Amino acid sequence: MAAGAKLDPGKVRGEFPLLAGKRGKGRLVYLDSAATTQKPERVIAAEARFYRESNANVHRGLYDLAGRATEAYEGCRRRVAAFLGADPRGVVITRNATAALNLAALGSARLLGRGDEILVTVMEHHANLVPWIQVAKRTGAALKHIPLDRMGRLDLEALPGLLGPRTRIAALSAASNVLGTIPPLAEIARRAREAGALVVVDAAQAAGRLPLSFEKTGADLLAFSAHKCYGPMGLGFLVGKPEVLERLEPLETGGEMIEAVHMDRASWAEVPRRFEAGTPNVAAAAAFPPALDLLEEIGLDRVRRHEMELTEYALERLSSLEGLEILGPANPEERVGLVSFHDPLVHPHDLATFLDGEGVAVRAGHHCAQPLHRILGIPSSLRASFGIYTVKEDVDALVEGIGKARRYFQG
Amino acid sequence: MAAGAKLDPGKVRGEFPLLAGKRGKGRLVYLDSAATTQKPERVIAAEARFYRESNANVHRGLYDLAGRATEAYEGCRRRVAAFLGADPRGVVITRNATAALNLAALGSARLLGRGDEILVTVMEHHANLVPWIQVAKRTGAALKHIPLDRMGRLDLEALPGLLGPRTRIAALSAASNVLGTIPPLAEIARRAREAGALVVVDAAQAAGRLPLSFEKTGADLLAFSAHKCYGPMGLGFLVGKPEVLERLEPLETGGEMIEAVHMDRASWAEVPRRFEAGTPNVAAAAAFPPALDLLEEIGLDRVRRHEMELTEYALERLSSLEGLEILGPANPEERVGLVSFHDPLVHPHDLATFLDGEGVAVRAGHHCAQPLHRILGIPSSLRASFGIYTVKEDVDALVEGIGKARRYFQG
Amino acid sequence: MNLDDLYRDVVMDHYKNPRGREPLERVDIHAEGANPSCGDEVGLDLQVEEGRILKVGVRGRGCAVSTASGSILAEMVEGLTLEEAGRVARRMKGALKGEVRPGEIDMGDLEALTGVRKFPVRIKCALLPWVTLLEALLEKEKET
Amino acid sequence: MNLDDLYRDVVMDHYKNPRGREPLERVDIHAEGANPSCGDEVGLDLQVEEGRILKVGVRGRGCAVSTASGSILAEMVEGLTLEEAGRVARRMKGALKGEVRPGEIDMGDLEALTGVRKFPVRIKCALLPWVTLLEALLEKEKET
Ligand SMILES: Cc1ncc(COP(=O)(O)O)c(C=O)c1O
Ligand SMILES: Cc1ncc(COP(=O)(O)O)c(C=O)c1O
Repeated sequence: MAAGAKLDPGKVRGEFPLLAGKRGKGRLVYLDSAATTQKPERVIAAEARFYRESNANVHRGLYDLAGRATEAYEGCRRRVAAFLGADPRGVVITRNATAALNLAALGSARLLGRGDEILVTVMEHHANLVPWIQVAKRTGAALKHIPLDRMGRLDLEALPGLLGPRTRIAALSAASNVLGTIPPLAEIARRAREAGALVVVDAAQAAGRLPLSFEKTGADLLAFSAHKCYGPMGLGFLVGKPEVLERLEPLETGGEMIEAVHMDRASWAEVPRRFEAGTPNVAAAAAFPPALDLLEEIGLDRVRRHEMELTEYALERLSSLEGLEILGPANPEERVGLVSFHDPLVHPHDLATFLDGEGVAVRAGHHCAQPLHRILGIPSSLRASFGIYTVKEDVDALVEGIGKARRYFQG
Repeated sequence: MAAGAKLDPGKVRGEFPLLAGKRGKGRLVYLDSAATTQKPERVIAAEARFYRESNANVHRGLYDLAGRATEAYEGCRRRVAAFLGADPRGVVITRNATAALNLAALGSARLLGRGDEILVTVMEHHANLVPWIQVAKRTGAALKHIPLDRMGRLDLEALPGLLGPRTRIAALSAASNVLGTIPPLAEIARRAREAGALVVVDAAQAAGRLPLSFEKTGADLLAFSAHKCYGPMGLGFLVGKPEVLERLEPLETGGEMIEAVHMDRASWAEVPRRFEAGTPNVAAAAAFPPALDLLEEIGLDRVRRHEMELTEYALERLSSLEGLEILGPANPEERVGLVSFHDPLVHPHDLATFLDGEGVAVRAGHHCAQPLHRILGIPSSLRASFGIYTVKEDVDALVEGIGKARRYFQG
Repeated sequence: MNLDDLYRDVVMDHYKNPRGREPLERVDIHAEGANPSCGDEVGLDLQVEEGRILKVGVRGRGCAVSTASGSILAEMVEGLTLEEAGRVARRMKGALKGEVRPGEIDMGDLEALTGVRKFPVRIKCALLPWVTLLEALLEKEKET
Repeated sequence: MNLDDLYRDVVMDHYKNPRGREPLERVDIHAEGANPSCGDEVGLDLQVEEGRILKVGVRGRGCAVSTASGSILAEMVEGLTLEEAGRVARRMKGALKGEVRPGEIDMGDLEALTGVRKFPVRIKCALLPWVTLLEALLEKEKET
C-alpha cells in the first residue's frame, strides 16, 4: 500500500469470503469484530494447506513431516514475537486469551500471600477479572479496582490510593471491550512497577487494532487471541519476559511440557514449553502468520487511523439518535474501533434481533463485563465493533436500522 | 460399505490428501497415527467452510450468523455424545485430551484429602500421570500404581492390594500408547467403583480405534482428542456423567462459563459450560463431526478388525528380525493398532532418521511414558502405529527399512 | 427467518400494553427471576386465596419477548389454582423449548410466542416469567 | 535431505570405533548429562593434571550422532587446558546450533557433524557430550 494512503476497506473486503458474498437480502453488515473477526482467505487456505501437506505432531518426531509441523509451530511463535517486538522464548502458545490470562493469574498464585494486593480495573472483561478473583480467594490476597471517571476513562487520580507496597500485580486491559477506552497503559505500568508490582496486560481488544510494542506497553505479561486478530480460532498467546515466565507455575501438566517424569514426581521443561502441555493446535499456528502479514502489509498505523475514523463517524451518527446513551469517552483518539450504547426506547435484545433482520450483526448483552454494566446502571448494552473491512456504509446501515427499530417497537 | 466386507484402506486413502499425493521418492508411509492421524478431505473442507460461511463467536450473539456458529458448536457436542452413547450435558469441549485430563485431575482436588489414594497404572501417558502427581502433591493424597505382568498386560492380581477404602480415584487408559495393551477396563472400573472410587479413563488411544460406549467402559469421566480420531487439532473432550461433572471445580475461569460476576466474587454457569471459559474453537468443533461420520460409515467394528489384522501382520513380520524386542502382549486381540519395539543393534533415533530417508514416518522416543520405559529398562523405543488408511505394504516398508538400517549402521 | 414470526401482533400488543402491571393489594407469593446472561430481571407477585390465584403482578421490564410473555402469564394464570398454574407453566416451558409440539395443548395467547423457537437465543427471554413462576410455586410448596 | 549429510564417513567412523572408551586410571572431574526428551545419557570423566586434560573417558551409548560427537570430543580436548576446552566447547555449541557459521572456526572432525543442522531434531544428540563437558567445567570452577 502506498505510504500515506488510507486503508481501503472495500479492497480489503475482497480477501474475506464471508463478507464478499451476498447473504439473504443483501450484503452482510458485520459489526461484531470485537467478538471475533472474520478470516481472510489466506488464513483459511493456510490452515487447509497445513492439513494437506504438513500434518503431523510436533517436537518429538524425527521424520521430515514432523519437522515441517514443528517448523510451522515454532515459526508462529517467532512471528508473534516479531509482531510485538518480543523475545520468542517468552511467547507461550495457548488456546485463547482467556487461557493465557488464567495461566498468568493462577500461575502467579505462588507469588501471592495473605494481605497482598492485586490491582485490576472496573472495566475488565471477565477473562481478566474472574481468574484474579479466584487467585485472590486461594491466596488470601485482596482485589483493588481502578474506578472510572465520568467520561468513561480510568480515573488515574485514584491510583495513589490504590497502589501500595502490598500491590503485587496490576492487571488491566489495553482497551476495553465495552467502552472502547484506551487507558494510558505505559504510565499505569510504570507506576505499578515502581510500586513493585508485576504488570499483566489483557491485549485482546488492542492486538490487531493498535500498533503494539511489548516493550512500550510496559507489560511483564501480555495476553491476546488470534481469532480477534483475523487469525484462526483455538489459538492465543501469553507473551512475557522469559524471566517473569520462569516464576509462574504451570497450570496444566502432561506431555511435551516435562523434563523428567518419575512414578511420583516430575520436573518441567524450559520456558515457554513448560506451559504447553499436550498436542498443540499446530494447524492454527500455521494459519496465524498470514493474518499478521496482512495486518503489516496494510500497516498498523493505517488500521488504527481507519478504526478511529469509523469510530468518529459512528459517534457522530449515533448522537443524532434522540435519547441514545453512548458509552465511553467522547474523543475517538481515546477509543478503539467499537461503540457501545444503550437505547432507552428499545431493549438491546429486540434491537439486535431486529437489526439482524436488516442484515446488521451487532452484539447485545453484558459483553462479559457484568461489573462494568452494574456500575453503568444498565443491565446490558448494544455494541457495534469494527475491523479492517468495515466501511462507513456499515455504520449507516446500523443507524438507519435503529431508527426503523424504534418505529417498529414504539410506533 | 457392504455388511461383513472388510475395510479397504486403499480406498479410504483416497480421502486423505496428504497420503494420496506422492512425496519425494515415492508414497508416504505414515506410521505415526498414534501421535496424530491424518485428516480426511471432508474434515479439512468443513473447517474452511465454517470460516467462509458461518464464522462468528458463539452463545451470546443474537444474530443469525452467531446462531449458526452456536449450532455448529453445540452440534459437535451432540455428535460426540451420540458417538459414545453419552449424555450431551456431560460433554465438555476442551483443547485436547491433556486439557481434559487436567480438568478431571485438578478439578477433583476438592474431593481429595490427606491419606486418600489415587490409583493409576505404570503404563500411563504423562497426560494421565503428571496431573495426578500434581493433585496428589496439592492434597496430600498418595499415588498407587497397577504394575504390569511379564506379558505387558496390567497385573490384575495386584489389584486387591491396591484398591482399598481410601481409593478415591482410579485413572487408567483404555489402551496404552506404547504397549498397545487394552486392559480389561470394564472389570477394573467395576472393582474400583465397588471400592468407592471415581473412574477416569484416558481414551486417547482407544477412541477411533475401538468400538467405544461410554457406559460400557464403566467410566465416570473419559478423555480423548479429536486429532487422534481423524479430526482437527485444538479439540478434545471430557465426557462425564453430568452429576460427576457437577462435583468438579472449574480449572479456568472467564467469559462464557459464569452465571453472575461481581467485583469480588463470581458464580458458575451450569455443566458443561462451566468448564468452557472463553471463546471456544468453533471451527474445529464444526470440522469434527465429519470425521466421526467417516468412522461410522466404515463401522468401528471394521476399523477394529483392520487394525487387529495389521497388528498381527506387523508382529509376525517384525519377529522375523533377529534380536528385535517387541513390547506389549503377543496376542493382537489384546492390543490396539500400534507396535513398539527396541532394536539393540540400531539406536531408535538413528533408526527413525534412517527410516524417514526411506519415506517411512515412525516415532522414536519415550512417547511421553518415561516411567514405563524405565520399568522396561530401555531409554526409548520405536513405535509404528496404524490408522484406517494403513496398508500391509506400509508394514513391509517398515520391516525392509529396518533391515537396511541395520546394514547401514552395523555393516 | 422473518421478524414477524417472532414479533406477531399478539406479542406486540402484550408488549405495548402489558397486563398485570398494577400493584397488588396483598402479596402472598413472591419470586424474583433473572437471566444472568443478559441481565434481565423479573419480579412476580401473586395474590392467593384458598389455593387460587386471584391476581398477578409483574415487575421489571425486559425485552418485548419477555415483557409479552409476562403479560400473557398474568392473563393466563389469574383464576387458576396453584396446581393448575404449575401444570400450565410446565406445559408452556415444554412448548417454548420445543419439547411439546404446538397444537398438542391449548396455549392461548402464548401460542403467538412459539415463533421464538426459530430464534433459539431468544427462547430464554420467553421462558423467564414462566420459570420464575415455577420457582415461586416450588418455594410455596416447600413452606407448606 | 540426504542421510549421508548426517552420517558422513567421519561420523560413522567415530560411531563404529568411538575414542575415549577405556576406563581412566584416575577421575578428577566427572559429569553426567541426559537428554530427558529421548532418554539418552552420557557420562564424562576427565583426568586432569596441572589444569590440563590428560585423558577423557566417555560412558553410555546413545545414537550414532551422540556417540560420534562424544568420540570427537574425547579426541579434541585431550591435551587442552580446562580453559581451552571450555572455549572449544562453547564454539562447538554455537556451531551446532547454527549461531556460528562453519568455517569461521576450525572444528576438526566436528565439522563433519554440522550436517546435523539440516536435521533440527537431532541437534540435541550432537550437543549432549559438549553440554555435559561445559557443565563439568562449571562445577569444577565453582569448587575452586
Ligand atoms: C478485553 C477482552 N479480554 C479477553 C477476552 C477473551 O478472549 P477469548 O474469548 O478469545 O479468550 C475478550 C474477548 O471476548 C476481550 O474482549
Ligand atoms: C494414551 C494417551 N493419553 C493422552 C494423550 C495426550 O493427547 P493430547 O496430546 O492430544 O492431549 C496421548 C497422546 O499423545 C496418548 O497417547
